[in-house]
Amino acid sequence: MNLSGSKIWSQFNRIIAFMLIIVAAYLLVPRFLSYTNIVNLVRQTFLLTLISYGMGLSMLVAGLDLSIGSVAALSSCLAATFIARENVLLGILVGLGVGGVCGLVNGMLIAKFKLPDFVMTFSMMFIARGLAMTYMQGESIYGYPKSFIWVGKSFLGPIPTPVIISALLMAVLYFFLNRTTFGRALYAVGVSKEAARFSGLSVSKKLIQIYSLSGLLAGFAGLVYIARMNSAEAEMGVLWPLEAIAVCVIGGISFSGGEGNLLGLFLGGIMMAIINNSINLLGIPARFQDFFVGFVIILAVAIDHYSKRREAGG
Amino acid sequence: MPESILRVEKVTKAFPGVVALNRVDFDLYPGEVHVIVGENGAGKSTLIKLLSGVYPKDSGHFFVDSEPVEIDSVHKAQELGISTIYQELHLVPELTVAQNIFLGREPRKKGRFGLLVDKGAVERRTQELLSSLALEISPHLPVSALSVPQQQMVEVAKALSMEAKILIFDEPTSALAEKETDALFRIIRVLKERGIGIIYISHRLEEISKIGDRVTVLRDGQYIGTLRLAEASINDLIRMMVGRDIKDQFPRNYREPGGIALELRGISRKGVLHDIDLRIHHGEVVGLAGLVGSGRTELARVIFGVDPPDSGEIRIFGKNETIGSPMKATNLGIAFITEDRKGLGLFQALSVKDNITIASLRHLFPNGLIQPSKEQTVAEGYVNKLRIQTPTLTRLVRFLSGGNQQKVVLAKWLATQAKIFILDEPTRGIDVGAKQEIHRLIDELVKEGTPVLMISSELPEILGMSDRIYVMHEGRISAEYSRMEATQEKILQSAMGRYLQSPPVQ
Amino acid sequence: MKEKLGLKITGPLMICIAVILFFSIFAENFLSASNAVNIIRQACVLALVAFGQTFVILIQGFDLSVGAVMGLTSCITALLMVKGMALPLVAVILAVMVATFCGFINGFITNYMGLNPFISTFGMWGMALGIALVITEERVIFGFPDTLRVFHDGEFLGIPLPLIIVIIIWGILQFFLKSTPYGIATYAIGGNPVAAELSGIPVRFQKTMIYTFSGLMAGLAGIMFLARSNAAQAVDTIGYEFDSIVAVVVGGTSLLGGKGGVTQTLIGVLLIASVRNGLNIMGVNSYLQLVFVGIILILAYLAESQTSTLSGNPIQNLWKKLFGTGADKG
Amino acid sequence: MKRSISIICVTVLMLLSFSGLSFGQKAAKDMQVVMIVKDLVNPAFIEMKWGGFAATKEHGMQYTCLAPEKYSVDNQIRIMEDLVQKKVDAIVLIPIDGKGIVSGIERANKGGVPVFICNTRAEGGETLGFAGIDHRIMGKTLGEYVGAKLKGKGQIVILEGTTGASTAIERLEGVREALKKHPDIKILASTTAKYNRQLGMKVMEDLLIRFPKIDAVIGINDAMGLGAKEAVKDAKRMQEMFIVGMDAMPEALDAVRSGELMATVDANNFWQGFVSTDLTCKYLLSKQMPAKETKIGSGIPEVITKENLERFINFKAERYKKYGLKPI
Repeated sequence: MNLSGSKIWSQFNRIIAFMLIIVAAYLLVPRFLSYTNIVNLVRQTFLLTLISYGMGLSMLVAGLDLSIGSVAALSSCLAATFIARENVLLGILVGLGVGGVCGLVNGMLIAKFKLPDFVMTFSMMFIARGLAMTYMQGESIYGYPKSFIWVGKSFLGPIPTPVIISALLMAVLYFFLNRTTFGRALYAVGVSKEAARFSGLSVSKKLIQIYSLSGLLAGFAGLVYIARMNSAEAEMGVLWPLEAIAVCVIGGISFSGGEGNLLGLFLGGIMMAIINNSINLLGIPARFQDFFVGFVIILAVAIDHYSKRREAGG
Repeated sequence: MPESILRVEKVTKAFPGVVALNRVDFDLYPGEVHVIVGENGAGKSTLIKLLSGVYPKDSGHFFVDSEPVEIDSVHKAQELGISTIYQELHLVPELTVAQNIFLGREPRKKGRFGLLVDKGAVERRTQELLSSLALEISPHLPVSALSVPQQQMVEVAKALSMEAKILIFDEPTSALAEKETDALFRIIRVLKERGIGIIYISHRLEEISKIGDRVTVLRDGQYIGTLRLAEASINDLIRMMVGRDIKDQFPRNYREPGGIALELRGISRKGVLHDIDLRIHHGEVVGLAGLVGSGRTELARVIFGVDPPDSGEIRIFGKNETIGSPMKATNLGIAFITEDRKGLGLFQALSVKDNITIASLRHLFPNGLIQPSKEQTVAEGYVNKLRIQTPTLTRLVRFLSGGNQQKVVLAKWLATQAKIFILDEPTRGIDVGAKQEIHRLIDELVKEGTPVLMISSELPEILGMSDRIYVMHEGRISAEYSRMEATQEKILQSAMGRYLQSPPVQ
Repeated sequence: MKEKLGLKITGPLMICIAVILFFSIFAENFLSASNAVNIIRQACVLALVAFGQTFVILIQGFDLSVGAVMGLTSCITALLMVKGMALPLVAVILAVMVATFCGFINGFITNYMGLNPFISTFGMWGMALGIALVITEERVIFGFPDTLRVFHDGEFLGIPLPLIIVIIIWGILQFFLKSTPYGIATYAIGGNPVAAELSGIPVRFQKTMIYTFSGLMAGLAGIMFLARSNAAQAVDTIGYEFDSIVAVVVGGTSLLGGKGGVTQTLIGVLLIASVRNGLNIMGVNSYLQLVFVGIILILAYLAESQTSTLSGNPIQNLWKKLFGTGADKG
Repeated sequence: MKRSISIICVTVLMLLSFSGLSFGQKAAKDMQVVMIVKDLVNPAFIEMKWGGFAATKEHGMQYTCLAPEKYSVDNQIRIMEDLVQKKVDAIVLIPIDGKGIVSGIERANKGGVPVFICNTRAEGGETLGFAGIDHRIMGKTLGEYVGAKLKGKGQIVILEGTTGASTAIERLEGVREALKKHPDIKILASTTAKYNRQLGMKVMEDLLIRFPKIDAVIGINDAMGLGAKEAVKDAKRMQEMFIVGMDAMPEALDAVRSGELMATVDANNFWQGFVSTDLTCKYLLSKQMPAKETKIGSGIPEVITKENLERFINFKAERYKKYGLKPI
């Protein structure tokens, strides 16, 4: 990552803010730093980042993918039918495939027909959810073979598998963003689609690839989640888009594209996890939660915004 | 002689890396057209921006009606009766002509707390304005439905509606055809009769003698002098404009050019290009002169695959190619340094390193994996080679000076090992020192046998750098000169459409 | 006159007509006066909130908070009335003032602190919802004099009152957009901010006012919602933020700003309401309904963009299509 | 003489009345009964849907089941309005919220469409009647079971339903009411997981950290119970506590069999749907108002544990077979 200028600054602020939050949580929240809770925090953090990768990528190209939750639901429900029949591999393939296809449709219409990403992914959100619910008819598909459950539930040493999976994915994406020509082109497209075009890059191809990838990741996240729940249902991931946007935004991935990185996204994930975790540990009634989260998001973004402004000024 | 409505005394304005205006004087009388000429970067547009309140001046004084004034904002300028008609028009496409003209200053209905637009009045006054300018434009039409010259007229009408006493035209005819230009001049005369003072910026030396009363020449931000156009000849002006010793500014060592690298045959594109034939040999710089809007940039875009040609063929290294996209062009080894450096040339929010390598990553790392060390060395190599002044490779490119930014763009294309270079206004708006270095780079390019097509509005640059020169006029090649026979006069005349047929050099 | 009402044969209008034809044939009793009234009654809430959203989108903005703000408004009103506020009108006014204030905060944060509207209004969404949940203790507020219901169920000369209200407000807004400097400025800000600035329009202030107005409309919608269900619940209006954006976009107001208007929105609202109503009458599984809505949204947008690229300045459109979406308005 | 006249009059009257009846009578097969459920995601309502289906099948009437695509009273009201337009013969309604729905019922009344309320009481409007096991009783039953199981002593946590939804409130009130009888049972925490499985798991994970010692977890629906179960399993604390849920959804039954769930409560959902619809159909055929309130089975929900599990499942399977439905 080219940690240059504003990036260093914003990360700096984010890390400081993050320290402050931890200290506050440590002082206020009982057993916050107990071993079990740390494991728990780590797990929840990585599960949050897991659902945010796709959103983050689409935001890097100045886009948005509101359909991740619904796509995850659709793909994992279809996948579950096979997995429950002991057909794990096929199931996983189906899950990823469906996710990828939904993403591909998003990308095609956005890149070729110039639909605003908001309109397209928002419609896809409806469509995928509707299909999932019609397919499931309220049933839930459960009882998977051990081999699959392992993905979501077991531990490697002290570390839960989903954490490892998400961490590996993050590593892969990090490599992909910073060490591959594709990742670099991604940032370029995000900064300026026209300049990218005039540098001989194929913008529409990049967009299609990104949205497909986002769909694929949604499908993947869906699989991990059903493995964790040991059950698939059509209602899954209703809140994902908003959670993901929150994580990305707190993580300093800007809507204008081309700015932000996985480190930020990770920090954003940690912060969201801590907030939710603290709310439950403190026993704050859930009715305060929405208020709290909304407030924190605005705060985080405002800080970030001003740090950037100052950096630009100085 | 009446007293001046506008006087500028010893005004100075500096930008990082370049002094745009240095103690410049200027004055304007009611009912006169005062032309300002000068090469790009001479400081014309800076002066305008100071007068219209876009930039604050560093030092010096402005007097309106011999009252000292500070022009610190666009609104202040408008209050003082100064309005500007920029090259890029500031109209709202979705609104109607009338709405645009009175935008923000709509006459209100009496009573009803003056809350409502008096549509009747708007329409009536718009109609009056338009007919006073003898324009047949319906006030109800949305601006998006108008042609560019019509939109310009709407801007003029808008300025008049603001009771402007001083009207500034910035390259108004750059986008206009011959007839439209006449229409504009007719209107300018109408304005003169009303005693409005007009500041008129133009490259088109010929047309200014048609319309102007006096002319002031700027060069490199210096005030050179003011003449009455009645007494001045085009050649005087050119001498004053160019006036510097060209040799050391343009370090070129000429060699015998090689075989044909790029050849265009009968390239046409509806409305902009007509039947263009053009050849570039290995190891030669081909200058492409012509007025703004004569189709030079359009031609470059066609070669780079941005806009496809309607007819004609492009031959590269003897092979017939159809270039559908910039991507294809880059793969063929064509490099295009655009005139719009900020918008199209650079990724403002990316670092110097990333900007340098972005176009060549595919060649540097065919397997798609970036080796940071290698990338680093490549970027460093070009930073040193081109003497790009930047604290670090990770500095955001937007913080660099114009000259260094342009060098970054060059580096980007050098890194792609491009085999053909198209440079569109390569030295626009950068200071003299940097200009020279870029010229040296161009020379080194051709030394290695790379063919270069250089578009420029600066005649000295064209003359100083090119082996051969094509001149364009209204989408056609109007003349071709060898280095020997080319002179500023000849080029200007062909650029203005006086076809001087000369035998193409072999 | 045509131009005055902003009535043009747009893509959405065609699709709307097509949909109505379709249901008239395949859904029994769809085409009946009483069902028309029914659809109107159902659409009125959405219409009101979508009007506000239209203005925000016209200036290249977003207001995700309206759903929560509606809930907050209806809850406050209901609570005040349950607590025996003598005049329901007072309760209504107070609540709407709160909503307007929320809108103002949105506008302030977005335009003076320069945050992306997506963030600022989403934050407001969370806060408004939170407050509503807290003051209602998560319960349904119920059992107050149903004086308000007249707004929804009432009739005047046989015309349903909500329709009259919506039409009046639509008339005012249409007039405002086309005939007042502020309306024209709204289009200017959306269409070419630089030109607006150069023409001496106080862009920031006007933008802030428009967000405030969106809050106001959300408030009125909240009241209408209360009049409709006669019971208030914090979470019941959640979802209107997206429904309203959909209605606006489907109607053909461009997400890139400067193009469209309340008339288009009215069409969008009508389209969505008819689709829902028709599918219910046909007894279509409500989850397939989601799919239909999604597809119709895409179609309507495509139809709009096709018709709009024919008229207007294609370069402009292209430019906007390339750069407009997802651009940071902060 | 007099008598014969009177006889004639009577016969004529009778004939008239009969003919009158037969004229006004619409054939059963043309009658449309529509059930509106809260959603078609929760199996409880799907069972009710099938119950309604079975009942209408017996009377040979047309049957549709609709659900709002969004869990909101207003969408239910909207559907009712549309059905009034469609002029259906009767609506069997399962209100998302007993208070919020009232205006919807009143609209149906105005439109002359009879409404029968199932499962969740409505607090206003004119209805044919109510059949169903109300959620307060379900909660109460579960609470009592837990109380007995803990022998009146222990620490528990409660996972509440969607904030503000009337079922959530009533079930919770039922549970708390029952637990009042056991002063030694301490409610450590009572927080919402929005009837949602994922949240159930997430919230439970945090609660497990907050409380070192928990004896029982009450999820006021199975989804949350199952979610919580996953969390407890991951924390390896299954021995320490037992978990109960509500609604007897198939997955929960399997969990009961495997002992991961201690118990779930069956509200006889299929039967609720069946009875309500059946009464509605009967009303349509013979315009006699059903009782204001009808008991479902014993009127008391059944707590399903390992002991009665198989019996319950078989009973359910037979019932489904009887009406030619695929057993869920």
